[in-house]
Parts: sequence; structure tokens; C-alpha cells
Amino acid sequence: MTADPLDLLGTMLLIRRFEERCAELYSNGQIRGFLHLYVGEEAVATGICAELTETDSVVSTYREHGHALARGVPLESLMAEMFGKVSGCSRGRGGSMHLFDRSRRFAGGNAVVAGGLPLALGLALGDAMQGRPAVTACFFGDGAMAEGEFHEVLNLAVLWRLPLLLCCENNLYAMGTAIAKEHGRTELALRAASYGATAWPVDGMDAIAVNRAAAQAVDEIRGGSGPVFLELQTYRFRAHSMYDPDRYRTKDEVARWRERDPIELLAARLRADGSLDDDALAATDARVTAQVAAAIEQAERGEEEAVAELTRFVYSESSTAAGSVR
Amino acid sequence: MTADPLDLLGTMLLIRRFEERCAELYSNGQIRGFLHLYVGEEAVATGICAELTETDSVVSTYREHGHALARGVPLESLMAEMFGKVSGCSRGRGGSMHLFDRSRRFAGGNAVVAGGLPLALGLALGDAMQGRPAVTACFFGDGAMAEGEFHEVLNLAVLWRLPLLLCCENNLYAMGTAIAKEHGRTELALRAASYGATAWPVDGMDAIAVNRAAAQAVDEIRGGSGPVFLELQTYRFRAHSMYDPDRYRTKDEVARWRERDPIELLAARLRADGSLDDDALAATDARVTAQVAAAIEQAERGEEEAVAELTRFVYSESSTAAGSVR
Amino acid sequence: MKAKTVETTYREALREALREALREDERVFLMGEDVGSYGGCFAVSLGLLEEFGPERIRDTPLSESAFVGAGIGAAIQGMRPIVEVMTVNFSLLALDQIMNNAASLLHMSGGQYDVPVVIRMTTGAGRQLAAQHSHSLEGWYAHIPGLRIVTPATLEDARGMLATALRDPDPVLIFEHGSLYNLKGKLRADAGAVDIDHAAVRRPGDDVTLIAYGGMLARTLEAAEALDAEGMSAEVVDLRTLRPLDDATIIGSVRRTHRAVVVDEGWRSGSLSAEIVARIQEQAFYDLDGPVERVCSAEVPMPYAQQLEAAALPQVDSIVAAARRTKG
Amino acid sequence: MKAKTVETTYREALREALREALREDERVFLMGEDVGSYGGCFAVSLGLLEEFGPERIRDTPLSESAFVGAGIGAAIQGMRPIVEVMTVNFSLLALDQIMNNAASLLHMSGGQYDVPVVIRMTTGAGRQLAAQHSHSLEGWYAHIPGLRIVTPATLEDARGMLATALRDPDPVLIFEHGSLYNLKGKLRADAGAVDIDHAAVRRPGDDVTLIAYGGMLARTLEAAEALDAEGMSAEVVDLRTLRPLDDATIIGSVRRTHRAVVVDEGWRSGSLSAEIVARIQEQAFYDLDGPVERVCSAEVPMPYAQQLEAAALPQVDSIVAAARRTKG
Ligand SMILES: Cc1ncc(C[n+]2csc(CCOP(=O)(O)OP(=O)(O)O)c2C)c(N)n1
Ligand SMILES: Cc1ncc(C[n+]2csc(CCOP(=O)(O)OP(=O)(O)O)c2C)c(N)n1
Ligand SMILES: [Mg+2]
Ligand SMILES: [Mg+2]
Repeated sequence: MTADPLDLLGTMLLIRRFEERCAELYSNGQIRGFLHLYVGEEAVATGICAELTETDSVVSTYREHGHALARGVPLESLMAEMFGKVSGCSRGRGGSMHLFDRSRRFAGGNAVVAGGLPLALGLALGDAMQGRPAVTACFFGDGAMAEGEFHEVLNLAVLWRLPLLLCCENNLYAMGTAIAKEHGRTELALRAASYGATAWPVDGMDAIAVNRAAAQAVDEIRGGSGPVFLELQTYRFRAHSMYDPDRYRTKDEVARWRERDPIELLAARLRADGSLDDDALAATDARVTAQVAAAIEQAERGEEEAVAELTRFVYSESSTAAGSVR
Repeated sequence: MTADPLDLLGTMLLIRRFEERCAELYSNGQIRGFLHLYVGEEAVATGICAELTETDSVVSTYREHGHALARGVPLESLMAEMFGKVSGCSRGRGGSMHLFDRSRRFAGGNAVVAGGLPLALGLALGDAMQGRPAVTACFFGDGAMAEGEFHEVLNLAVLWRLPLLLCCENNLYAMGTAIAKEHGRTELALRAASYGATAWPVDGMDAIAVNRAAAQAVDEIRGGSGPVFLELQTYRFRAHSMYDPDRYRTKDEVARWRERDPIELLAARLRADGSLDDDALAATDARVTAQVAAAIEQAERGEEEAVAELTRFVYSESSTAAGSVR
Repeated sequence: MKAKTVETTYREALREALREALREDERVFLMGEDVGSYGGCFAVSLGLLEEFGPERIRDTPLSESAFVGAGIGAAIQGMRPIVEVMTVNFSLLALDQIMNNAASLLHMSGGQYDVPVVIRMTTGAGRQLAAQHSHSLEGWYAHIPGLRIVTPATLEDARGMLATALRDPDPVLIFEHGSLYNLKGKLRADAGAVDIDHAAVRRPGDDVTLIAYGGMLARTLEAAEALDAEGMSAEVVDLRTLRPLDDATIIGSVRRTHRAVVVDEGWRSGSLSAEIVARIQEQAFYDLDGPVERVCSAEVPMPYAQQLEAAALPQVDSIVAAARRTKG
Repeated sequence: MKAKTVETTYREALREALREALREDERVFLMGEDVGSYGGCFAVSLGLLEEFGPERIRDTPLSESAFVGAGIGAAIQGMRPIVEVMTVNFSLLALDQIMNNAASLLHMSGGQYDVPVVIRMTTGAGRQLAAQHSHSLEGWYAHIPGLRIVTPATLEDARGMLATALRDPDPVLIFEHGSLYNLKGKLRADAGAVDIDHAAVRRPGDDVTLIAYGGMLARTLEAAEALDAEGMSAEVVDLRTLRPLDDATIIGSVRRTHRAVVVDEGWRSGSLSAEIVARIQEQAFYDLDGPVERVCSAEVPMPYAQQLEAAALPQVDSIVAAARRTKG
């Protein structure tokens, strides 16, 4: 079963508008810390998450707004978290890099590259040992594949046939390091296949292709195949983070990729087959833009966590250790 | 250029006799700590090291007596180290798991599995950057390949075309864990090849085959091929360490492998082609047995390091920090 | 009427605790290198594979970071994993998972993701295993907020700390000292879960407080005996839990004795002994007759040679000497 | 006659030190993630790739354990590597190489293998980067024998510590505080190598000794000014080198002032501040008017929200308050 393209388009637009506003808010100091934008990569999170059910789990990175929104984490709680408000999805403790929503099994942003992989392995193991049909989807980048954690985790997932969907977002760069300087062999899907995992490359700019691949992968995993690795070939249109002067790639290269903007690609296709017209697109855009604006207003009005609460959540409330934090 | 089979035989016999005595000495408490025997795997260290020159470097593991002896570290200094004497190759600080001999570029026993790989990568990098034609040979086991370090190191070695000879001693077990429980894919040479390294499996019980493979590998590396990975298929005849009750494999399995004892295989072959007779073999055996006996006597008479020297070598003698150690 | 007791060892007590946990809660499983077919590198889990099967007694490849992380994830997903890292020396490879996931997830997520994982490891020197197999880093781990660190030094604690750790909603690290596995003694037949919030006074005394834990407890008690013979009455406090520290018991004792010696197998500088000294002088400065003494390991990568290793570690006589110094 | 000075920043001073080292010794090279084409994650190495080329300004993949180990090996083989680990948070992935190879090889080999590697990393909080990007672990690293740990807090030290570290025969870790890169000021035009054996008295005083380092120095000096206004004359000691500690300077100052406050961005329990307190009471107990105070970070994974992060870190007012408390 695959998703309705119009829904995919709506989700991608929501992510795009959400992040465009985040960039503004960052520039005028209302959002702080590090901010990693997903602009250009929206088709990946959107196409994958559309195939996941409530009981599946998701593990993300520091570039996670798209994953969180596609997973259905309410944008109000996400925006509030960007502002560090207590109404944020992590009560203001996490910020952009650490968005969590346990009720939606969104096990968060991990900001140590590849650090989410062992965690995701464990979520999949936990489901498997409890006989649940659930899948754990773990997003990570091309750069993360060079870390030892990737190797250990994929080997174990194959060895134990765990229900793990490895979503490698190959955007050709790890910060300013081009993929050819990251890997001796840059065919990432082939690399993964050598571990014994089912693996294939996917056009990460084509939301429908990503969604089809996700549907097939999730099918296989629920059927007991063990881990599936998808190399989602995409590109980041903006700098690595708001700190990045983007010196390491040419304007041309970026421009060429922008011609394959996943939102425009899908919109064009839907226009072509008559399922979308300008008014409908404008209406969707207006809707998500308004949603984001409302979320920002709400976040601005949100309360700040009281400083007296600083030492909460170091240990569980029920723990006798909770009182020990100084 | 390959080695004289008679020399290979002599070296293997020396390693065998050395370790047989170590086992006795361990049982009567003259050697302490952990003791990991190489019995059955002698053809590997012997065949590889015979192709290395003075300017090449060697990095080993905790199962390193064979590597050290094959590299030409004097057995007197090795045996003294086993006894923890100041005349030992590591002045009694290292013991069986940490044998070092800088004058022979034997960069020692690393007892953290896979911990020697990053170090070896650096030795190779240092040689390459200084334009030396040297090769660094790094020994490690099938179990070590599951560690993230292996992945990071092989990728970097390929990426930077470093003169690294990766000698994977596949003895089918990591302690008590059979290879099928260590790796999702057990064709280790294929796994290494997927990184872009030249890699092939070798009969690790056949000293001549190992030596030929080493000669070819070293040739390619000196020619600028970048890293070469050899999967040396071998077997450990004795338990993992003297602590190991060896419960995880059958007597039959061990017996079957013992029929392919690398020393007997080579001896038989040399007998067959007439280059060895019983007297010659007996003479060689008597010679190495006597050498080992002499080394033991010397080690027994060796001095213990003075306790006042405890804090030496934490910092270099020339460092202003040397005096700070308490 | 005296409770029935049984002869046992530290190793058997740990095994019995594992067996009980596995029997009583199907969410519990043991995972680590060679915990199964090998029987555990120190034979702690010997026989458990046969009793509970490979699903619950899980041998792992050499992949510390991945299987420790897997324990963290499985705990979040509703299991009660007991992860065994063979020795603390190798746990460095999993430190990112321990500090940045296990210890941080609850706070980073604003209280949503608690991590009820238990991680066991062997620690300590004394067996001539040299620099890479002799670290005592449990006190160093105690620096990390979000973790609970326990160090069983007795048969009771070897038998009882695991059950309590498994009930803890947060990550607990259990450090078993390698020299204690063969410790023999009597244990109540009905021994079970023990408190892991408090330190214990293992020997009452009036003139000086000797503070120790884990592998150092036995020799500290010996030192107390020796001091007794000299007419110095030493109280011995077993920390038991290194994080959070039980200030009340430590300070309470020092307030009475006015003198203290901290015995710590860790390297002196930056060891847990420093934190304990700092807390004593912060909370009981005016009760002290003189500086608190420390007996720690020499700041050297542990050497192999017997006499060098012995010289590097706290010994009964160095503890006794330190106690004497507190009398000025 | 006054020496000529130039306007510069902490970042530029670090870059100038790198450039000088690369120019003067062809064995020197810089290796790490994004040190080249990106220009360094904090722009410290900006322009060096163009000047020295990709062989000597080496971009690495995300493989902390491998490239830190590679630096160790290359140092042994005769090079003088400067390894950059982007931030201390990620150095946990390389900790096995740092502790079990860099810090141990010399001793394990009985004095044969010295490891002249320099490892640079950014440390510290204060920029709302949350739990996984805000650790201050330099004091924790100072627990490891065999390492030298330095923490430049001034332009002089940013400019001068690298050259001295490169001459050190043993591994040196340089911790650059993330909040200092934009620090502006005047530097002698001929500034160069500085001593890395001694702490420095940054401000003389008589009533209390404030001990700090790295990112905490500036606010500690501010606190000293504030105390001055209250008539309390505070001496400020900048530790500069965290291992080995310069006891003489610390103790010498406390002997005169009889009071001390240690300011440490590390988590309080088991932080370096504890070791300093322990040493002060061991070496100057009878000179103390009261307990040594500590101002450290709250024991929480650093939260993102501005007010929470600020509350978690030592601040001028908390330092001032602690100094007042020492007057009892
Ligand atoms: C272990 C670790 N090393 C370095 C960093 C700094 N860093 C953050 S993102 C990044 C690049 C990651 O690239 P990739 O995995 O391709 O993900 P992308 O940012 O391209 O989505 C780096 C080096 C980090 N966060 N964690
Ligand atoms: C990082 C690490 N984990 C665990 C150990 C304990 N250990 C020592 S040897 C060994 C098995 C290694 O197997 P392999 O790499 O195949 O080498 P072999 O012993 O078979 O020669 C284990 C688990 C260790 N020394 N280091
Ligand atoms: Mg990328
Ligand atoms: Mg093996």
C-alpha cells in the first residue's frame, strides 16, 4: 500500500514552510543553538514515514525537522521546542537537535553522528523479542556510514534478522566533505549489501519513488527479511547549518540540484496527470503556511520552563536518586 | 622473492616449542596474567613476517608470541618479558600481551581487540607521508572484524591508499563465539573487498601458501596499490587462553584440524621433495628446544625491576611532567 | 532463631541473581560477548544458556558500542536488558552510548524516555593483566549525571544488587571486581534484593573513618584490624553506591571520628576519592582534626610485573600508614 | 620601550600558531573532520588548505577512533600530527585510542614508544547547543596518566601553547573553549611559544584565591572585580595546564589568602575541582580559614533553553556568593 501523492505534497510543503520560517527566526535570534535545515531533502522523510504505522518507531538525527513533521509530531510542539518553551516536545531541553515524542514513537534527534544507529538497533531488538510486527526506521547520512557504529549495527541487524529500516540520506556531503573524501567506495547501497542486507539506491528527490521503495522495504521487513537499507540519493539545498558559509561546493552544482526540487517535481507530475491545479496547490500552500504562522504565534506566547525545574529529568521522578542532583 | 621453506619450518618450530614451555611455566606460576597461545597458527606469522624487511612495521594482538618471534625479536628478551623481568622486551611492564621491540619496529601487542588497527593505520600513514617504501603489517582476528575500528580503518586505508597489510587470522572463533555468530556474512575476504581493498583467502595452515600470498601482497603494496587484506584461514589448537575450559567446540573438530598441523604439513612436504630428513628435522628441533631452554634459564636469572622505578615511563624522561607522577 | 545460610561464592551469588531475574521477569535478558556458549568470560553466566536459551542469553559479536546501544534501545522498548561488557577496559568503546544516550535521553526528551538498562562489567587490577586490562574506572563513571553506579563488595550485594538495579527506572552500571569472583562465604539462604541507596558501616569504630568500596573493602577491613591492634579504632564505610553518593553515612561517621582515609583503586588525581574529600571538607570541615588522607593507585598504566603491580595498588600497610598520619 | 602589539582574536591566534608550526616543521600536519575545504568547523584552520595543501591539511571521514589512532601511529613513525576532534563530545568515540594507546604505549613498552601527538578539541557550553554538544570533559580527561592537558584561556596561550605542545615528547590534549573563539584583544607582535608547566596568577589579591581555567576565567576575573568593590581582594589563578597540576602556584596562593573558591565548568561530582580541593586540604589544611568552595556546572545533561543553560553554568554572581561564603 502506498500513500496519496497529494498528501505527500502537503507534507513536503509543510516541512519546507516550517523550515523557511525557522531560518528567519534563527536570524533574528528567536531560535538559537545549531539549526540544520532539510530543505531539498523533504521527499525522503515524507516518502518513508508515510509507510510507517503507529506502532513503528523512528530514530532521527540533528537534521530532523522533516522526520518529526512527517512522523506526525504536532508542529505546535515542534515550534515551541525550537523556541525552548516548556510546551515544546522536549519541554525546551532539547531544541532543534533533540526533538522527541514518545507518544508517536519518535525516539528523537541524536546529534552524535551515527549515535542513533545502536539505539535504533535496540528498538528493533525490543520489538522483535516481544513478537511485535513493528519496524524501526533509522535516518542517518552518508557521512555516518564511515563511523564504526554503522558497521557494528548493520552486522548485528543482519545476524539477528532485526526489523530495521536503514534510511541513508545520501546528500553527497558530510558538512563540507564531499562523499569521495568520505568513502573509498561511494556506492553506498552496494556497501550495505555486502553485509547481507537487502539494499538498493532510490531517487530521493522523487517522493513517489521513495514512498514505493519504503512500501516494499517495510513489506519485506514485516515478512521477516531482516534489515533493509535504502540509499536515498538527495541533496541539501542550504548550507550544512546556519553557521556554514558553504564554501565547499559551487553555486552551479547547487543550482543544478535545485532544478530537481522534490516539491516542484511532484507538483509538476500531479499537474500533468490532472490531479492538481494551481488553485489547489495555492490552497495547500496557504493552509500549511497558516499552520506554521499559528504555531509560531503559539510558541512565542508559550511559557518558559522555570529555572527551579533545571534538575528535573536527570533521574526519573520515581527514582530515589532524583533528589541527589546538584 | 619468497622464503626458504626450511627457514619457515625452523621459525614455526621455535614458536611451537617456545609456547609449549610457556604453557608449563604458566601452570607452575612462573608466567602470570593472561596467556594466549598461537599453537596451530604458526604458519601465519611465519609466512607473513618472512616477507617483511627491517624498515617495515608490525602491529600485533594479545596472541602475539608467534608474531614477535617471526619478526625476529630475540627470544631471550621475550621470555624475560613473560617472567616480568627488567631484561624483558618491555622491561617487565607489558607481559605476554604487550611485547614491544622498537628496534625491530615491532609496535607491540595490543590487548584491546581491534585497538591495533588505528595505530597500524597511523604507522602506514607516517611512512607514506615521509615517502618511505615501508609496509605496516597488522595482525588481528576474525572477531576483530566486527568492531567499528576495522570498518573505519579499512575505509581510510583505501581512501588514502596506505601501505597497510591487513592480516586477518580467521581461526573461526572469537573466544567461545563461532564465526557464524560473529558475522552476518562469513566470507571475510569478500567483506574486505567491498571496501575497495585487494583481498583474498589463503590456507593459513600452509606456510608456503601464506608466504607466497605475503610476497604478492607486499609487492602490490610497495607498488602503490594501497591496503591488501589477507584472510588467513587457520585454527587455534589450544584454548583461547589458559583460563578457557574450551566448552564451545567438539574434540572431533579440534582433532580434524590438528591433522592439518602446519608444522607437520610443511615437514611432510619437505620430506617428500627430499629437502628434509628425520635427522635434519630432529636437529632443528633440538636446536630451537635448546634455545628456548637457554632463554628460560636466562629469564629465571634475570633481575626484577626495582619498585622505585614504578613511576618511570609514564611521561618521557625528557618531559617536565615526569616528576609529577604519584 | 538464626536464618538458614548456604556456602557460596561471589560468582555463584551473581549467577543466582541472574537466574532469579531471568525466571521472574520474562522481559529480562542477558546480552554480551561470550555470555552464552563460553559461559561468561569469568564463568558468571555458566549454565544459563542451557537453562534459558539463546534468545535470552545472547552472545554478541565484538561490537561494544552496538550491543550496549542495543540494550539501551531494548530497554526503551519495554525489555529489561542486562548488558555485560566483559571488562570496564572495553567499555570505553561504548562510552558515547552510555553518556550521550543512556544517561542523557531522559533529560533531553523532557522526561519522556527513561532507560531501565543494567550494564554489568568487571573492573580492577591485581591479577597481573597489565595496562589494558586493569583499569578501575568506576569512580570515573560516577562523574556522569543520569547514571547510578553500584559496586558489590560482599556476597549479599553480589546476590542482591542486580534485582534492585533492574527495578530502577534509570540506567545502572554494576562493577564487579575481578579479584572477588572466587570470594567464598556464607549467605542467607533467603538472600535477595538489597538497598542500593546507602553506604554501609562494615565495621564500627571511633578514632578514624576508613572509606572504601569494591575490591578495596577487604584490605581496608584488614587494615582496620591491624589498627585495632595498635589501639586505633577504625570505622569502615563501604560506599556500595558510587553515584549518587550517600553523604549522610560518610559525613555522619567522620563527624564522630574526626579523621578519615579514603581508599580508592582509581588513579589518584581526579579519582572518586577527591570528590569524597571535597564533600567531607565542605560538610564537616570544622569536625576534622586534620586533612583527610587518600590511598589510591599510583598514576601509571598498570604494569605486568608482580612487584610493580603490587606497589601500584593500595595495600594494607599503606592504608594503615595513612590512618596513622591522620593522628598527626 | 613597549613591545609592538597587534589586534587579534583567539581564533586568529590559534590559526597563526598552526600556520607557524606548519611552516617551521615539515613533520607537522593537521588532520580531522572538515579542517580543509570547510575551513574548520569553527573556522580555525580557514585558509590553511590553500596554503599547505591536502597532504598536510587532511580532511578525514567521520571516523574519530581511526583518525585519532592514525595520529598516534604517525607520531610514532616520526611525524608531528595535530589531530583535530571537532568537539570533546565526539572524542568519546576515540577514547580507547587516547587512553589505551596514546597514554599507555610509553609505559607498556618499557619506555620505547613515546607518542608526540597533539590533539585539539573544542569544549564547553554556553551556546545553547544542548546535551550532546556542551560537555566540559577536559577535567575528566585530566584523570588519565600519560597525558598532558592544556586549556588556553587567553590570546597569549591560544597563540603559544601549540608550539610548546608540539615540542612535548608525550601526547598533549589542547581544549579550546567554544565561547572564546571570538575573543578580541591585543597580542605582542612577536608572541610565540609559552610555558605549559605552570599556572598563572591573572590577578593578584589577598583575601581569597579564585581558581579557574579556560572558559571560566573571564567570568572569574569579573567576579574578582565585583568582590573588589565589596572590599574583598581576590587573587585569580588560571590553571592553564590541568595535568599535571601546578600545585606550587595553587597552594602558594591559598597559603597567603587562607580562602579558596574553585570554579569549574565540569559537572560538580568528580570534576577537577574536587581534585584541587583535595590537594589544597592535603597540602594547606592548617592555612585554611574554612572549607574551600566549589562553583561548578549543575549535574544535568546541558539543556537547550537559554535560562536553563545559564542556570546550569557557573556565573559571576554564583562565584561572588561562594567567595563571600569563604569569609564565613
Ligand atoms: C561523532 C560526530 N562527529 C562529528 C560531528 C559533527 N558533525 C555534525 S553533522 C556532520 C556531518 C554529517 O554528515 P552526514 O552523516 O552525511 O549527514 P548530513 O549532515 O549530510 O545530513 C558532522 C561532521 C558529530 N555531530 N558527531
Ligand atoms: C574490545 C575488546 N572486547 C573484548 C575483549 C576480550 N577478548 C579478548 S580476545 C577476544 C576474542 C577475539 O577474537 P579474534 O579477534 O577472533 O582473535 P583470536 O583470539 O581468535 O585470535 C575477546 C572477546 C577485548 N580484549 N577487547
Ligand atoms: Mg550527508
Ligand atoms: Mg578468532
